[in-house]
Amino acid sequence: MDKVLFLIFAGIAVGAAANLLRSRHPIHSALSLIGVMGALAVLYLLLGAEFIAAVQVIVYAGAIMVLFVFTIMLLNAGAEVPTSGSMLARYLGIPLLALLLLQLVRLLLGQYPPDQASSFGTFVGPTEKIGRLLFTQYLLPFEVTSVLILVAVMGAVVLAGRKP
Amino acid sequence: MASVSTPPPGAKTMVLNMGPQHPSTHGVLRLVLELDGETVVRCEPHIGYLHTGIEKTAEAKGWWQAITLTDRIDYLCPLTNNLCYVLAVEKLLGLEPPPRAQWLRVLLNELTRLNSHLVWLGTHAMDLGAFTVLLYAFREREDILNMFETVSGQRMMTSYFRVGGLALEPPLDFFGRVRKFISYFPSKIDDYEALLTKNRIWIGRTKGVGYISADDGIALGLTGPCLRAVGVDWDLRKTNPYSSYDKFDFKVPVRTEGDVYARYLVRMDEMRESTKIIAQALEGMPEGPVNADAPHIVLPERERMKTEMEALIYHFKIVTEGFRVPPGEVYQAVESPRGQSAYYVVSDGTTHPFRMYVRAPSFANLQALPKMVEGRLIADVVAVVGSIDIVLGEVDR
Amino acid sequence: MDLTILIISLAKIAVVLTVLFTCVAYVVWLERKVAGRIQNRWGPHRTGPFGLLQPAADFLKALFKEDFTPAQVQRPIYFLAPFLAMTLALMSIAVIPFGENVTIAGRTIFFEITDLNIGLLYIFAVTSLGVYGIALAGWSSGSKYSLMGGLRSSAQMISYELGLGFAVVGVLILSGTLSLRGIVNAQSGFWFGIIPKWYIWPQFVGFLVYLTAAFAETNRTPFDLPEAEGELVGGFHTEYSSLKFAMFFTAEYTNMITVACLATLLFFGGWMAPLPWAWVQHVPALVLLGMAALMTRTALRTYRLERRKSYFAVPGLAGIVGLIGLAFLHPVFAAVAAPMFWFASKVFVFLFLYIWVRWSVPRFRYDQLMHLGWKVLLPVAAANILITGLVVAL
Amino acid sequence: MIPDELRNFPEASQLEEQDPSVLAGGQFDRGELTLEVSRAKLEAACRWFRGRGYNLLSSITATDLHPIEPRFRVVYHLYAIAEHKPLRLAVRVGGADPRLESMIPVWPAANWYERELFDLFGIRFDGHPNLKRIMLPDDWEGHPLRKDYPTEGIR
Repeated sequence: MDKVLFLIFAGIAVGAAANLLRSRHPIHSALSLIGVMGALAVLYLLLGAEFIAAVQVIVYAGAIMVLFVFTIMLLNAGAEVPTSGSMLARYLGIPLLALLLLQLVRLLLGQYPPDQASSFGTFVGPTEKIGRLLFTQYLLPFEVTSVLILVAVMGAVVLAGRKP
Repeated sequence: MASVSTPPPGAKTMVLNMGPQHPSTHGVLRLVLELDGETVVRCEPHIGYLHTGIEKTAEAKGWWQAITLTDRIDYLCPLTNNLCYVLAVEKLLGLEPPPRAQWLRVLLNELTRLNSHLVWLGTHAMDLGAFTVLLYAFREREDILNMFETVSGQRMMTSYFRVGGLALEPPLDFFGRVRKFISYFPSKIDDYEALLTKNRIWIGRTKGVGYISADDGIALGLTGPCLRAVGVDWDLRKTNPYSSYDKFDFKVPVRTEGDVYARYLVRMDEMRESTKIIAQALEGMPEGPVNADAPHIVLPERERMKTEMEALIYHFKIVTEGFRVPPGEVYQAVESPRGQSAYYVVSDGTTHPFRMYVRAPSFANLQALPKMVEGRLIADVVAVVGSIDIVLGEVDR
Repeated sequence: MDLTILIISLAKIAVVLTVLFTCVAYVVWLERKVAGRIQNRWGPHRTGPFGLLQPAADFLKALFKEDFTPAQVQRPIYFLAPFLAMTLALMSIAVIPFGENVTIAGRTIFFEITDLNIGLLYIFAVTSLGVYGIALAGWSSGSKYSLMGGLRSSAQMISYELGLGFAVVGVLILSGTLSLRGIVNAQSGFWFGIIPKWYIWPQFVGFLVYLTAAFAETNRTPFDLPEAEGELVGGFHTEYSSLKFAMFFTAEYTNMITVACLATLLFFGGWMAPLPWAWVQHVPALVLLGMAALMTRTALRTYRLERRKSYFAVPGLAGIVGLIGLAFLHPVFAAVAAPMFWFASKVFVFLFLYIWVRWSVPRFRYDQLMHLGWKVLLPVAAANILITGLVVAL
Repeated sequence: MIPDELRNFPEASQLEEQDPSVLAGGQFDRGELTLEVSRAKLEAACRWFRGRGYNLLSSITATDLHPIEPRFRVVYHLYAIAEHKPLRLAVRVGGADPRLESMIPVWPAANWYERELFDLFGIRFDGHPNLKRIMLPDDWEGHPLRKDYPTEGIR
């Protein structure tokens, strides 16, 4: 059952990612990206990481991508016009991509040999554990990140508030 | 109409066509809004979708036939328009209707004012999302319309006033109905105010919105409650009294804020004052005929027409060819619920008006709309249009 | 995975969805009826007794209306949007528990589709996606009014999602779990033997923030700016007709039910009875029998006054209600159904509040809405979290 | 030149004293004061009355006296709000090329009234920023309130 679900949602994730690259319209691309994120969330769920799955949806799909879509709508961006592109990309693109994928597969296989399949349900999932880790072991990075975000927010406010 | 205004290329604004089919334009008003986000940069009203050529039509009608046209000008206060036209013709004729007719005219005009203000209140509140007020207001308006029906046989297009008096003596139970109505109506105004006046959202939506200064208001020809809301105490019923308004004791509500909320408060107070005027009119209603003693102008009663030769001849003459009005021009203004409603009537001595011009208060008030909404949000446009209280039939005529 | 579990799950989903759709239909009916009474008119009363068949009539009408697609729409997304809106609205019901789990004859009956240990997060995840249905509908309609409705709604939902999330953190701190069943179970018991230990008391501020944010999140008056008919004609659904419009409509009312359920679960002790005494268990029976009696009275009076042909419909209805009421007198049935009765009653109160507010107040302006969301609700909610945290820590 | 009966009205007599060529006539009829202004001095007269406190422009309209020339009689209805006093200014315009100065600089309210006159009478207003038809469609032919505009048949 898990395997079937995994295959289905992995397929959706890959398909959506391909569609993201293929689409000419920014809204379609954004929607495909949301699809990828949704599928990834399900994969997390299958791994037993409910919290990460939920956060994936809330933060990425629910907040960040909404802003993306919002911006695209606001700018009223139209479909992209395909350009002829460079010769380099046309003839070297796919071979190079294939090379990259091969390398990745080789690396992954080296890391996790096929006879040692990752098991479901052993992921650091429960909310409590994550909370505990965040506020004990990773307290400093956590706080530093929040300060960083605060600075970013203030910068955004200053930039947005500046009158032309 | 004019072509859709387009912003210069490269502009960061969007042109939004609000209307002529739009729930909040109160008819077929078209506003071309240039928006920067949700902020209105420019507002250009386009009117004329309801132009029916009433002024031209009137030139082909007899003096007394034109009364029915005046109903159609402002369909929310037909009796005010009836009165204004009839007063203009009477002024041309030098005719004074008997006191009972004048008092009845005042009474009916104030009822009309209530009728019009109730529609304004309901639609204005509905535009701002308070739907229930509309149904409350229309409940009371229904009673008023029923009273109009008892006197004139019509709910909206009353055509009840005649040159020299009224069409008929009102039926006997009419005064009882009015008395009953004004006994409970003030408490209904309290109900409306309970829903809106102190409501934080309502205040937030209306206070400080659509501001116009007194100087701008006068310069743009603003009249009526809109002008009184900017602090100009100018009500024709007080300053240039007509139809014995000078014999009534009432206050003219004036506020100085000049925003939508001030207009709202002025109209609410006006409703209370109108109720007082109606009560006084009922109280001191003079006895006597409702028509002037001018047999060549006023149609005789049916009974006399059937029994007296002379009356029959007058009746025949008035109905077939009408009556003649001495040459001249008059500009008769009355205080309609929306402002100064005025009729400019020119006679060349024949049985038809040579020229009838209608000074519609909504037409002038609408000119001030761009001034009130530019630089504000699109939601404020709705609030301001509602607060000006336009009637498109009157704007376009 | 066990096949029976799958079948049971599917069956449960089917049952819950059926009940949910019925509820949505009758919330619409309730809305019209209550609005009618508020505005001194009758509301629907022609179709069936008390207009109870009106939802069916509405559905048929929506079904047979012309499904008009304007020429300027962005096709696939225009069709996708209403489905998205409705599906996402329906999804959140999956983790809502309706009653206490009961064990009968060795088999435990779970009154929910699934008890997720992060139930609350799941609901927030799903509702945060709900904005796409509206935003995409507004964008793909190719109309300026729709676009503005869509934009407003995206901005509004992002803003109030935060307030909503912050508002419930206090509850989470108190209960220490994200599971909705866990949160309800943490609220059992009474203080001083009379005041129920519901989170409404310690979390009153949080509840107010939640309530306000929930109004905004479901686009209800006074926060119905995305569809503010006075300004934007119909907002995001201006260009939709027929069943596609009905889907948005269903989504809106489903969301209403969801947030009402959530408020009941988080702040009002879910299915717990409100009073500690033993006789409280008879209240459901009393209420239902009373309703049956009232209906019978109406039926008799209607028959006497009008001799209407439909006079047996109302007594029939009264009979059904009465029978359910009598069933409550049986202890086993009461044990199963009483929690559901309390849950449903609390949700009903919320829905009524929703409707009441909608027909009483005007609408906010866009900037006022943003002001309220960011400058009032968010700081208040944050302060509430801080204080709750401090109190719990001490 | 104004008739003697108008000498009692300060508006008329003072303006006459200042510039005798402004007023071409006038009357006091049925309690309404009408002052005829000469076509050339219209703007000066309007400015003068605006300065005298006639701050509300109630309306601008016209009458078509068709066969008679000058054909149009344009009337300005003014109010002095402080004194509650009405006043009518009238000016005659010929039919060959009916033109007047726009009074928008004096009373901004004149804007739509002048558009309406242009639309329905075909009187042009020099200096009007937006002299387009206001009631009728832009492609309408003719000016309906003229007396020679056909009232029946196919237009």
